[in-house]
Amino acid sequence: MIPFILTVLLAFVLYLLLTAGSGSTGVWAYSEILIGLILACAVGVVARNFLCRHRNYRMINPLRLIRLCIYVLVPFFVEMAVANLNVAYRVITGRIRPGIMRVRSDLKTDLGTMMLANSITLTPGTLSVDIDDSSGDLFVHIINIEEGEEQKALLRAGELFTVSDLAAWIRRIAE
Amino acid sequence: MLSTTFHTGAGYWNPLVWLGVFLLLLVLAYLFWFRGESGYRREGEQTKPFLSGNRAPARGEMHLRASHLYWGFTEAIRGYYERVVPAHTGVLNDYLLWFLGVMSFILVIMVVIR
Amino acid sequence: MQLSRIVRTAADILYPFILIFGLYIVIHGHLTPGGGFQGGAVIATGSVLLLVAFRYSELTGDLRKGWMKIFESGGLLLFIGTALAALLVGGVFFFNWLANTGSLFGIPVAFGPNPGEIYTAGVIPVMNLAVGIEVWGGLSLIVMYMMGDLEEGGERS
Amino acid sequence: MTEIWFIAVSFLVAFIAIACIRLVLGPTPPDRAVALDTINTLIVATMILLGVAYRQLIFVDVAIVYALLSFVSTLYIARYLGGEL
Amino acid sequence: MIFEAVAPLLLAIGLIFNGMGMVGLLRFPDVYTRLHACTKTTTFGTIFTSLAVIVYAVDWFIASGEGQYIMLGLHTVIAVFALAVTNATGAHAIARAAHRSGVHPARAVVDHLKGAKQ
Amino acid sequence: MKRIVAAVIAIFLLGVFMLIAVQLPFGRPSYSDMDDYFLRHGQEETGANNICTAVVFDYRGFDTLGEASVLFSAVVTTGLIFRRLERGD
Amino acid sequence: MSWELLRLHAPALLIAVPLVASFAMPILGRTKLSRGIIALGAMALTSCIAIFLSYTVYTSGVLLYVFGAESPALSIPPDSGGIPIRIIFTIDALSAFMTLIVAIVGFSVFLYSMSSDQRHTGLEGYYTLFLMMIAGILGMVNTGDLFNFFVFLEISSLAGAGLVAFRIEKGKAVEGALKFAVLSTMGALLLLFAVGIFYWQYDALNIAAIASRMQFSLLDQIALVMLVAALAMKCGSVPLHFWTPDAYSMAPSSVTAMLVVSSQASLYGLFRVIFTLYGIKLDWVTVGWIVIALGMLSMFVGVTMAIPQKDVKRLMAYHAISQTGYMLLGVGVGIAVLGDPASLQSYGMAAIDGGLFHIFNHAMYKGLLFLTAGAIIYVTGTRDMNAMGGLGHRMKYTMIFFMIGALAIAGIPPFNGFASKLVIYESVYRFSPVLAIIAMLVSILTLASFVKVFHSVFMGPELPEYDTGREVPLPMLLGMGLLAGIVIVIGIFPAPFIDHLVAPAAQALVNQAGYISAVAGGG
Amino acid sequence: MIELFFHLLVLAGIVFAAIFVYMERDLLSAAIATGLFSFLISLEFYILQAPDVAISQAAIGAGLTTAIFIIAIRKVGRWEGDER
Amino acid sequence: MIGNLPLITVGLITVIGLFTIVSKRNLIKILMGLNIFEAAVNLFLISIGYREGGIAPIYTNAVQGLMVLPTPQALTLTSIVIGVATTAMLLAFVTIIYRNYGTVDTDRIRELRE
Repeated sequence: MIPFILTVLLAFVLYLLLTAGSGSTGVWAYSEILIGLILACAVGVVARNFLCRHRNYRMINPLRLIRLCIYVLVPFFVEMAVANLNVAYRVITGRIRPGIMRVRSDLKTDLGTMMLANSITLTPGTLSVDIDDSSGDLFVHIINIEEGEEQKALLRAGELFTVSDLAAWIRRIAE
Repeated sequence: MLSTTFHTGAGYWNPLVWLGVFLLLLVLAYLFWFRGESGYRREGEQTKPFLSGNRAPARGEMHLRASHLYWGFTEAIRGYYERVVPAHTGVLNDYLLWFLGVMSFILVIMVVIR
Repeated sequence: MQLSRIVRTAADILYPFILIFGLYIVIHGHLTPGGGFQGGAVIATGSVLLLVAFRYSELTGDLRKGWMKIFESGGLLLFIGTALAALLVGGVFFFNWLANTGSLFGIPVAFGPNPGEIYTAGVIPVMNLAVGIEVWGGLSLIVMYMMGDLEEGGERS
Repeated sequence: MTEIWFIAVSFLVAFIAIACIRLVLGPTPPDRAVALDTINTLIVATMILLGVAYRQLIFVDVAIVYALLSFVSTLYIARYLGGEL
Repeated sequence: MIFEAVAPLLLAIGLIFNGMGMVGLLRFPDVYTRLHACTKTTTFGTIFTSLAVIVYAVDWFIASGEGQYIMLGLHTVIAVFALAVTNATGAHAIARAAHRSGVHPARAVVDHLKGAKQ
Repeated sequence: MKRIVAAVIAIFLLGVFMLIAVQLPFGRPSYSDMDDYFLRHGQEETGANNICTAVVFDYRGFDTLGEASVLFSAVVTTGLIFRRLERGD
Repeated sequence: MSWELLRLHAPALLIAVPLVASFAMPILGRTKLSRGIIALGAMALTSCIAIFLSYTVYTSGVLLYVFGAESPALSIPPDSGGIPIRIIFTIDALSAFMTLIVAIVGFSVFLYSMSSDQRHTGLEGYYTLFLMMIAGILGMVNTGDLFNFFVFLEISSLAGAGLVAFRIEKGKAVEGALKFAVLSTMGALLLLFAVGIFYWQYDALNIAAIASRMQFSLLDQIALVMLVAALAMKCGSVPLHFWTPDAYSMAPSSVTAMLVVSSQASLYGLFRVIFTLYGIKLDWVTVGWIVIALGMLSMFVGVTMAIPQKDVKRLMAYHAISQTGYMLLGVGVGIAVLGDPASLQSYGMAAIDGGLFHIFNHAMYKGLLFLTAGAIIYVTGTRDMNAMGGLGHRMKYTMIFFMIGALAIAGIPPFNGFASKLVIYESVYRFSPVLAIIAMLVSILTLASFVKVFHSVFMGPELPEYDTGREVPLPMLLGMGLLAGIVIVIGIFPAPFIDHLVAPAAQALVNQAGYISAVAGGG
Repeated sequence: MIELFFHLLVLAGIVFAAIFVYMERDLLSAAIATGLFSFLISLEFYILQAPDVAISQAAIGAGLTTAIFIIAIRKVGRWEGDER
Repeated sequence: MIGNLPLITVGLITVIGLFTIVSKRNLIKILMGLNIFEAAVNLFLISIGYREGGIAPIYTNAVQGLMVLPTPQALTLTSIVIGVATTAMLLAFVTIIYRNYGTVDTDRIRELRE
């Protein structure tokens, strides 16, 4: 039951976002809200087992959602800007020293791992290549490994980022 | 109302007349058959084929199979068959090429030449 | 073997999104670009995404061929039934018997550019929904048949 | 004012052309898949900008469809390349 | 109008980053580095070009008050979010597939994954 | 031999299609009576703002039925030829 | 539903009934009983509606049905520039004639299929596709809209390809289906291209509307070539016939009988395009000779290729090609004299009559022959004629039906093949004696090859491998018997048939102005 | 004028992709190029003011056609001249 | 002439598609050619419906102005669906053929010939 309600809620919010601005007086027309509810119920029936595959309801907590929004807007965006400047620099100079390193993340949930991997992919000089299914370690392709770094057997996830520790943020959001 | 006479523009045709003639022929045939010898025996040595003492072929071997027929005909226009049969290659590309080729040919006739 | 955990989680999260977006396209077919076929194809692509992210045998509980067949046939029957219903109200096959009647989906629409109202256009939204369901079932079934055949080893049974 | 959008779109289409070159040159299929992925992203950007440039605001829906679905073909290619299909 | 001042700037930033990505796509030696170049830069560039659109939408909404501009802005945001998630995941999938299909990083100083698989 | 024939046909057809392309003025349809009717009356007759959908589902709804049938028959065919042969034959 | 309402909406129900049955089949057709009831019931209902519709059209003239309008006859709304904007079914005598063929053959084939195909799996899909194909053919012959014609052509092609591939245990069946489907798709796409050209020039999709504005410009000529090539390919005329024997021989026999009708619906499309769409504005001598050339080639190559065949269904498929040649020849002569009223009156109409009459006769006897071939294969399990023999001892009814069909196809009186061939010979002789003589020669060769089939399948001593064989079940015999009865009846009473069914159809085909005014006058 | 420029580029890309599909012997690359072809055709539909068709082509070309092509290629082998 | 660019593209890719269909031996490649041809026909239909300076035929939030022709778009939608149905069915056929013949080379898929 809980998965159903969650999926319906998510779908309904998405539907409202999609149809915002439809009403002539308010933001939403009444007809849109009614139809949106019906469609969201349909989606809930079909997709409930996918969205809540592990019956993990941490993300309902509004605090976490607010943190997610802040995370996306501030540290993540800053990291992305740095990443792009970094790539621009590499493109122009051609100075690269690539390699694939093992990164320990200590994240348990699938959602957290996914967010970390995607953050790694979109942030400076790193690209998640593979994941070790048993330990949850990520294998990260790093475009420019500092001298001496390659000797380490393991990197901490926080070391990959330049401005702030995104791994810690994600732990606070998803775990 | 259900007239069987059928005017074709150049003449006419009536299947009933034809059937009548056909029946007449049947009657004639029956008459010939009726006047035949009645002492013919269906079973016995009389009907067995005699092949100079060789073994008579079995039931199945006696049957004239399909590919034995019209050997002469196909042999007579062999040149034609040697051209036409290989054209049916069974290759999909050739079929498509024929299609486009014929289309181009008709295009040439219709649009370019005319 | 299948794709990594990351992709599977992403697929799980994207699936409801694709679904609701496809339904949005279907139901807004008479107002915005899209319609039954496009929305149905989008939803079907959601199923295709699941089929690529997971193994076919993992999905048999949630994505069944039998259900898809029923969706397909049911959508088409709804479609042709809507069209045939016009005969009962005195129109012709495919007559738009709901439009401009003021009832469900029958609000008259103002001429010219306007923001649009979802309860207009008569049988068109109904038909959109029917075709959407049909296309969802049909296109999902095609990929399911092919993936199912692939995972069974493709040998002759 | 609409000129800006068209100029931006022209640049983006030129970038698509560059990515097409990589798609043709790419020595291995993964390279081509990368180029395809890039082209998808660029086409989404192009579509958003063009919708505004034509002043047809509802055209953005097409871009969302694109953004969501172009990913699927990438995944199929990836799964095939990884020998997992 | 805010729009006329800001939009060219945002568009220019987006286009510059996109262009960098394209140069990287042509110049870099192997799949992984190319992925670095184009995934990040095109996502980032698209965010900026879309920001221009959002600024446009906000501007016109303030000017005219029509609901359609809200819709434009929100749809653009949704498109960009979808793009970010799918791009990152797709890049990961391609990188993983490339490594599994035997493309090893060129000029690599270290490859832990290769060792881990054996 | 076959390739030469194919190439000749392809070049000829290229000429024909180029002829078609040059003959038709792009962007300026010569007649548009039927479509102008749709654009003028489509909205009030069907109540749909999207004239394209109005054409697909109302004016030419029968085509859409046929199209859906084509998809249906393709799906049924796919199911048929991937079926299991259990009994006999 | 009152009688008047049925009369009004018969064209819609004609398509809707098989489609509804087909859509419901995957859900409801799980058991043998429900499957049989749905399939046979829907087909019987469709046949009844079709016969009723044909009767209406023959008695009261062209019937219009405008889909989606407020009333079925509202073809041209005011303010649309004189163009019909909706899809219109324009059912004139020729369409009614073709509808009749579909109804008769379809019903017999379904009856036959009730027992012949029960050994296979996947039967609900089989009947789904079968009903879909019948709906497609009915749509093709009744529609008055070019794009709608394309859609129904695709329906019948795809469903036909699916049915050809039905017996997947032989890889060959899928091969035949693939060739059929690829070629059909190509043809259909070229047809769509031609539709695009028409749309560009005249902004219309209705056949009558295009015909009334036709100028026969350069683009129209190119479009004509595309249409002729595509439809000639679909109807299986030499040298575009290559898919025909592959598809016909590999399909289940009941399907093959229907594929023949499908080909003839394409033939109908070809004639419709030439006569109604282009009509007198056409370059009639060139087009007529092209059609005649296709017909002659089909006749001769078809029959000569049939003679050395060993596969019984392949042989019959080549004969189908050869018989298609007769139709093309007859109507081609009509086209070649289209612009010359004197010749048209004196022998052109007779030639067209003959060609159309032959379509009907061919559908009947070729359907019958394919069904008997299916019965033979049902009993023997092989299709190789070298392995057959002596079946006449056990399958007496099948032998009689085969004999009727073979004599009819060879043009032996008093069966129906003779009547139509006679008309064709006489009218073609007045156009060009050489053609008529070749046609007669082909007829003789046809007889020869069927004598071969008859001898090698039914005659001879009983072969030991078929000792357990027996007569086929009753529904199959009923299906064949229906067709055989029609063959005999038409053979004996050709005159009323020609006068009341074929001549109006031929008139409707030639009468372009009537077709146009029927559509234009509807609103 | 500037519209003509990117229109020209898109059309050139379409032709280019079609030629690449013809030339390439690796079926997987050809399938990728078919995907590219679909995308560019879809963009062209968009430019020609047909958003309905563009959505349809995007959903079909981006998601389904490429997917079923790749499944089929997985079954029949990747190289054009490859034989078993 | 220069304005006819989409139509010229239609001509070019039509011929490329046809040539692929005719000259390639691999069935998958043939289907790709068929896909290209289909796309060409669709593009042709859309091109003939375009009006210079027109906007999409959707009244929702549109600016006032000339609209492009809606009917070709409807036709193209139908044609796209038919195209994907055909492609899917043919690919299924190809896989079955590969299972039975062990090849997708048209030169060797010719059990049915003559």
